[in-house]
Amino acid sequence: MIPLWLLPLLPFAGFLLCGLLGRRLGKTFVTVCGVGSVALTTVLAYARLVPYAAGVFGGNAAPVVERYGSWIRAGNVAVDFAMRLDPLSALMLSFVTFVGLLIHVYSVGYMHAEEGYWRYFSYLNLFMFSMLTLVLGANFLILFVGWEGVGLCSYLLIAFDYQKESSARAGRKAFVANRVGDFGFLIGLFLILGLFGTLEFDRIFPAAAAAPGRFAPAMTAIALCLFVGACGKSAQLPLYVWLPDAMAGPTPVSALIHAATMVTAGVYVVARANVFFRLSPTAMAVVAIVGGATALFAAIIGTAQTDIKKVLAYSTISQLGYMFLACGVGAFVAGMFHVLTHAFFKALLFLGSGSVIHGMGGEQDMRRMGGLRRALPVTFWTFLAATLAIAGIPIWAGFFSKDEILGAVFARNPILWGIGFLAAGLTSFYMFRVVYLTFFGTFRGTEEEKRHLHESPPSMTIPLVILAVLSTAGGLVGLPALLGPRANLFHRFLDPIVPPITGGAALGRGAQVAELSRGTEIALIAASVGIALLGWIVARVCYSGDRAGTIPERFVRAFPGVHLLVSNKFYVDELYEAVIYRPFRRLSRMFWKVVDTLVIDGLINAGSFLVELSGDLLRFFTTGNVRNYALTFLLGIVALLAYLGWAPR
Amino acid sequence: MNAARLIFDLAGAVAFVFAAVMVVHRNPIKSLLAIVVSFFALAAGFVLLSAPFLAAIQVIVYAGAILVLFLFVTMLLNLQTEEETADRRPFQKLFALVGIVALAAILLSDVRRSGEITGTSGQPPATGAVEPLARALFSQAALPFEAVSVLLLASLTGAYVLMRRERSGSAAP
Amino acid sequence: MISAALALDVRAAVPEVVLAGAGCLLLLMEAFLPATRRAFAAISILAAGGYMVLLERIPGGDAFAGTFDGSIFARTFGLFLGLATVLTLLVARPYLERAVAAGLIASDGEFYPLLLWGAVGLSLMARGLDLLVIFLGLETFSLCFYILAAYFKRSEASSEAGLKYFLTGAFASSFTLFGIALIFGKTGSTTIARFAEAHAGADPLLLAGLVFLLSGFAFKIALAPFHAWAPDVYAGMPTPAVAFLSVAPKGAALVVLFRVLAGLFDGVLPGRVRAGLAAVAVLSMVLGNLVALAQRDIKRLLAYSGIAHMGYVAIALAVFGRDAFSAVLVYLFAYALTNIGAFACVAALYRDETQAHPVGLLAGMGTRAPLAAGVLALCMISLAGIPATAGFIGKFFVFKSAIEKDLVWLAVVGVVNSLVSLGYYLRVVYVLYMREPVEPEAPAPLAAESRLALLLCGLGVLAVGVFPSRLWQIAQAASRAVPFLRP
Amino acid sequence: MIAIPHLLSWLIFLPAAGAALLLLFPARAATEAKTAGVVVSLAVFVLSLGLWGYDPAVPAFQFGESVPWIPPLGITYTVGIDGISLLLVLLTTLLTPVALIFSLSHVKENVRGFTAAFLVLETGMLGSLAALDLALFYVFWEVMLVPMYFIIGIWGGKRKIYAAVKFFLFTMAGSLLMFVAILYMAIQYHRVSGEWSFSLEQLYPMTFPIATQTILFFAFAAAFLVKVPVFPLHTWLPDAHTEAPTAGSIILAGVLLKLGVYGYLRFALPFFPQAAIRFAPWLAGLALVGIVYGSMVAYAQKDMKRLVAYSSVAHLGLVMLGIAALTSTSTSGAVLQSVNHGLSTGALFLLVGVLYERRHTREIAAYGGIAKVVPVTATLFLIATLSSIGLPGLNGFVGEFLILTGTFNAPGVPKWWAIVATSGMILSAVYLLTLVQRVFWTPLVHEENRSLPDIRTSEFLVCAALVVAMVVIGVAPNLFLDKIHGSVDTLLAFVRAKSAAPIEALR
Amino acid sequence: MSVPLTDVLVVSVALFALGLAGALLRRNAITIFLSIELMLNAANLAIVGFGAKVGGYQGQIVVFFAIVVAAAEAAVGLAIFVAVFRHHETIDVNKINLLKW
Repeated sequence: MIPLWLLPLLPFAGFLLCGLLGRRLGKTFVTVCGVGSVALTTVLAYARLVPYAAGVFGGNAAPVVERYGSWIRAGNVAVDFAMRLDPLSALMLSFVTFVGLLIHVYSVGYMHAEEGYWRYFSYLNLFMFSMLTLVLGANFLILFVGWEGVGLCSYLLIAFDYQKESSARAGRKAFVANRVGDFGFLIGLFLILGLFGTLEFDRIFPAAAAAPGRFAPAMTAIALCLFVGACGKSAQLPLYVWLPDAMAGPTPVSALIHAATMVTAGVYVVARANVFFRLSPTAMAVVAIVGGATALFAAIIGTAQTDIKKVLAYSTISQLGYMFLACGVGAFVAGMFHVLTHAFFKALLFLGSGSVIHGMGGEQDMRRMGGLRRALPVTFWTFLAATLAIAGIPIWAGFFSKDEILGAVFARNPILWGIGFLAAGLTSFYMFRVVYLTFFGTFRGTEEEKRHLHESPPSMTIPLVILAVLSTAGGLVGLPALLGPRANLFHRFLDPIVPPITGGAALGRGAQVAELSRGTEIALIAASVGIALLGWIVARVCYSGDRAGTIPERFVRAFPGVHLLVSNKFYVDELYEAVIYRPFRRLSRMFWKVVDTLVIDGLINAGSFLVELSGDLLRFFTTGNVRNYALTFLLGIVALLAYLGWAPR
Repeated sequence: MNAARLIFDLAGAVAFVFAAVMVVHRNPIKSLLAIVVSFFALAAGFVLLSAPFLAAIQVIVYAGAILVLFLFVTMLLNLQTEEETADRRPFQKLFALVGIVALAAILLSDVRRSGEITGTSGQPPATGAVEPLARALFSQAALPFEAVSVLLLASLTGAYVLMRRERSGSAAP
Repeated sequence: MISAALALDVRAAVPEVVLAGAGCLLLLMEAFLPATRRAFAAISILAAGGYMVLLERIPGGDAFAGTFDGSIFARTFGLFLGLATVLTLLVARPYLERAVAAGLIASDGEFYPLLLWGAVGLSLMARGLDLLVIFLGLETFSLCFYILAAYFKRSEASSEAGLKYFLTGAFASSFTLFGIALIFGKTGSTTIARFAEAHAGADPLLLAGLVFLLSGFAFKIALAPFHAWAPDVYAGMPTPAVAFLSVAPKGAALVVLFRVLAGLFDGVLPGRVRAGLAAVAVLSMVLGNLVALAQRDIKRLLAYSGIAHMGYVAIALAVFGRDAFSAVLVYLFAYALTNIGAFACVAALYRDETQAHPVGLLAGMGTRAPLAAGVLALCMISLAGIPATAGFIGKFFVFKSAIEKDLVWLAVVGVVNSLVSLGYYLRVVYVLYMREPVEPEAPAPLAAESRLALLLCGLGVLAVGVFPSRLWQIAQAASRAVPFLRP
Repeated sequence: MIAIPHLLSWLIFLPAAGAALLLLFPARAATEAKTAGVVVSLAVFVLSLGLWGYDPAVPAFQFGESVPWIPPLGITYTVGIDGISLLLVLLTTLLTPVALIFSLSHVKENVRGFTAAFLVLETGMLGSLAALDLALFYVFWEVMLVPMYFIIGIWGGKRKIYAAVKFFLFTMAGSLLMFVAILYMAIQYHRVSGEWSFSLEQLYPMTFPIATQTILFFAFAAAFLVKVPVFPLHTWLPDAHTEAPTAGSIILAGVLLKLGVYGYLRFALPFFPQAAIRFAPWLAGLALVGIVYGSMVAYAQKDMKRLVAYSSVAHLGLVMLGIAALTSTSTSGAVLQSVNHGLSTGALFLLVGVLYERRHTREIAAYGGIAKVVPVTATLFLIATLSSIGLPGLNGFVGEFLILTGTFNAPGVPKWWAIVATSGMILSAVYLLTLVQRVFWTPLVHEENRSLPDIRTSEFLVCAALVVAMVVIGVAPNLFLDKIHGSVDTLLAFVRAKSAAPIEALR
Repeated sequence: MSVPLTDVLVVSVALFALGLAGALLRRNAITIFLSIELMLNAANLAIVGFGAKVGGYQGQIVVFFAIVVAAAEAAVGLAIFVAVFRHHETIDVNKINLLKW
């Protein structure tokens, strides 16, 4: 039996080796340590997972908690080093390790020219360590260690090219935005600690579940605090602003951290704490609304981006919105299912775009691409698969997860369903837009770029293929319910830990859950497939064939304002700059110059000045003339005499 | 109203008047002569207060030795009358007068308010006789005598040190 | 019978006789064997030592019909006086040698006798139990120091100092004498022990006399508003003489004040008197510290700092009682070590005596004259009352006595003032160590005596600062021997 | 571990002895003086490890010694340590050699004096941490000022004299009132018991009427809060830190500030519980202002050292908040956090010093993009920063978490205290990461920076020592917390008992 | 037949006040010193007066020594004046203020 602590520690060892020795011992060493450690982890992880999963399907889903002694012990706080394996963490573990491994391999090819190679892999390993800690932690504080750790790594990796002003800024922006989330997260932890006296999952959740009446009142606060944290990490409104900038980092990083794994940590936490969320309809409502809003909002922005990675970034935000929407309506499992499929196809999309950028020699602007499908066949086909998946075309993975979510949402609230439905259409539109702009039509780049065009090395293409397979077939683990109750392996796996909602808490609406009739389900499926196809067609019309681009231009000429607004991302960054950053800078400066220097020091210096001054004036009583001295003497005596003579006895 | 008091008051008046002359007169020599007179008058007062020995000392030492010394130095430095450039020190003058008047007033009022002397050391009232004074002087005042010897020696040395012209390494006067 | 009593009395006065005699001897040697001048300092130190030793041998109890103190207190004060004298002499020898070389004086021969006689005067003041003796002691000391003030005849400043000191001094002593007159008149005696019998405590004339007497001694202590002479005189007077003047007479005068007040009021101060003294204390502290901040000449600075310090001591005077007096004694010892040490450094660090002593000239001395600068810094820290130095111990006991008598506010005023005083003490320190030198060349190497004096002061300051118990016990024993003082 | 007799006295007086010894060296013998200083301080550090034998199971002062010092006033030389002082003592003995070793290559003129001053300073610090007699404590407390005054004033920067005097006057202003208060208490004790004593064990049980207590409390608080420093008494700190030589800043930030915290815990709190509790909200208020205000002002700075200095204001605000909350958790956290701050800020000052010694400017604008040139320095700086902004796994997080959660869940304490304080976590990230970005990242514009030499071995070693300490505390905080919280609980229990009411009731 | 104490004291106070006036208002050092001598005499007079009331000779003894002191002071004082005069060619105290502030 492999101990759980080994899984994070292997990458950590890799981190230390690469970080301390990598610079001297060279690339091969780094590759071996960096990729090797993760590979080993993956193997060990699956060696541990497979039997456990078998157990779960065999009906024994009891979580395994391993304790390695106390970490913090003071006053009424006691936290253990402890790791936990249960279906939820098992699920995360499975794809984090696997996708992580693929991306490590991919990076070997992608980063081969980078002189910071060693630094890159040490950071990447550190990230694996943090992510695994996050996933496996058996209490909120260990989870928080990983939580902050992944934040740190994304900070370091976004700013990997720290000599670029933009990268450095983006890194800081990411960290601070995450800190804002963590602020809420920590408050949540304090509340939990105050309420339950512990942070151990296997103590607090059963307690809460056992006595809902007792704990429900406090739950809204706790759940919302945790959700603030989730918003920061998973780039939801209003804290999403860091994710687009995060694209400054190397593309594999975007794939791993900002698409597949880290950003889904928020969803993971919500699912992990589903017990709490169930107890607070308000919180659920907030989650659902924020999720839905983000999904639509980001999708709209995505339609107008020209930087291929930016499009993917906003699509990520939008997909994450989907996941929260699912959680918000109580369909935690559906949310996690989307996490899984999204991990595959979004990673694939990013890696594909990476391959494209690699081929283009660093160019990211789609307006300078086109017709690449001949030059980069593998990339093209895999990218297409991913696109079909995210667009929700049947059989491909995305279809199943997205469809399940929309179904659940419709069951709760048609309005939210409408939002999700619209977003789905937009998604397929902007994704196919990318496909057409990039791979079809004629090449719009420079000549020498054209000459430079080439398919990526196998170390990069193999991961693409693997992921393509997964994004195509991966959905099969969660066949819709209408194919029979036991068809959905995913539910059978997760339900023990995330039981389906009984008694409609979500959106506080009707006590009973509206079970969808077969008819409605089929209708919904048809609808979502339809909107996806519609999006595809619109994209085809606009961006392919001989009249490519004319319709969009006409649209822009028709509604210049709208286009300006959308292509500038609704000016949110500018808004923050005006409302938060600038006032903050001004105020800080004011505090320093006015309060500190002027007021406080001013008062003190004024005081000392007065003392000095009085001394300077008093000294002139010593005139140097003896007669004055004699006079003061006399007056002194007179004063004393007068006082003694007339003072009360 | 006895004769002694009358004479004493007269003497006091004389002393006061001539002292006043000393204070106001610009010519130092004349001031000196004025104060000599006023000291003589005080000597008379001493006699009436049954201290004839002190009266003698007052005349011989004070009016005699000390003031002559003053006269001597004044001549030596041939100080003329204070130059007419009257010193512009209104505040000094003002506060001085105020202070002096206040002091005098307070003292006089104290004199009035003060009670009779108590606890006299049951000694016999002093007569004019010098002999018991001498005895007292040499018995009770042995220590003051020792002290005064040092005092005089010091003043002697001091006068010599300060007055001698430099470049005369040693040699007593 | 008389002669027998007299013989006994004379034995009580032997220490002073020795000092005075040594003075005369030196005077004669100066006159007839000028070649022996180099030995004068040594002889004087011997005399001072003899004075201290012989004090241990005097018959206990009063002498001269209760007008002369022979108690343990006399011995304690003798220690203080002897210490001050010896330190001064150590500083004086090389200093005067330089002065002679610089042609400021023809000979330093008379300096030593005058200093010794001055010490005799102070000894009489402190030991005297009769106003007449005290007055004569006071005058003896004053005369000697009028002369020493003007000692550098070639220096305009010095003779001006002499003039000012003399005129103000004579002025003050006429008040003293008038005060004696009134007290004598109201109590029928000049002997302190007999004051109580008169029960004239609240008589206006008596209080007036007390004020006159007090002003006379406050003048010697340089308490505001009777302080005005001090800065000028300190500035013009030869530094070693200042060192002595800034310490010894203040001690003697304080002793007299305690004795007289205790005798007049039988150990319990009337509220008004206490208030008056407190007022004087506060005035001295505030004025001294504020004006010291504005001083640029270190001798004047030390003069004002002295005024402020006597303000702290005056707190104890206002508090009154045995503990207060013990506190004063401790303070005096500490102050003697510190202040004489400071002036010793001044004497060692400044070259030209005819000029002023601006603090600025000390710049860079920290590296050029490490010992002198170090001791000066230490003395400043001690004057500022930082712990582990003598100065702190003095303040400690004074403030303690104040708080014990529920005069917390006086203690608070005291500490606030010592905060202000930090301003100028620290300035001296940083000029010493943190400024680039301005003087072209380093000061002359220290003579052995100066070095010894500096070490004595420095180590003394630290020793008292770290182990004050013995001193405190001595002070307590001494204060128990002072009649009419209440616990 | 073998027990060394009189261990504490050895620790306290060994440095002083070393300093005295140094003065016998010829003034020119610079290297000898340096080595001697380093050797002595290291010896002290090694000795101090003997204190690790402190047994938390016994909630009392240990390694105690007591001999009469000034018998007529019952003043004794009484020393001893408990969980609260233990770590601070170790911190002191660790940071002094760190500072001295760093200075090895950087202090040029009058090395002898410099080293001596540092050793005397160490004696002062250890003495005040170990003293269990008010008079003794006060003596050590003031003795610390003098060497620090010289260190800033002689070896400092451009405005050194202003800074030195400001430092001295500020701290003195505080402690003089405490001096009067100490006297008053001893005299009260004398009145009631008829005997003199300044020792804590005698004076602790004394209770004063609330009016008196308030005044005395303020007198003590003045001394300690200036030292901490709490807003608005903090303005001496930036000047002192900025002008002081690097080593001085390390000690100043690392230890001296903590003495304020320590003094508050050891004296102000147990002597005057009611007053302390009554004014706890005010203290907390000032602490919160300190956190937010300090962070913002830090963000506005253009001078690296000033920035770090203001960050100290913010961090110690958090510590004081933990104390004001008066819960076992938060107070233990506060004690641990003051050690953490000593390590992280010490390291930050050290590294700023490394840059300063090479470039001779503290202007942030003069750097930029030098991570390429000095990668090791950059890495160490980043680690120190992360520790300072409380990244889990490093020391800062443990302290902050305990303080915050302790405060948040303290009975009778408004929740918003902790909430506002937690925002400091965001702010610290803002200004410190901005510093990292502006100094080490972004394009390298200044030519003169291209040739900056990287950190020296000696510098690297001492800095690495600090980093190791950070990691150890971050990963295994219990090693230290177990020593701390016993004493903290005893203290709080005493406070509760003496104030004769549950703390929350008095709020 | 004797002199009432009050008269003595009044005269003495009057003389003392006059002396003060001289000391404070005149500039010539010698005159100032003379005024101070006058103050001393006033004190002497008071003592003698009191002595006559108290009885015994203590008063006269004090005055005796006071006169001696006055003589000594005169010697020293005048010597100092001469020394000062050698520097300043005057003993006008208004003109002698090199040391001040």
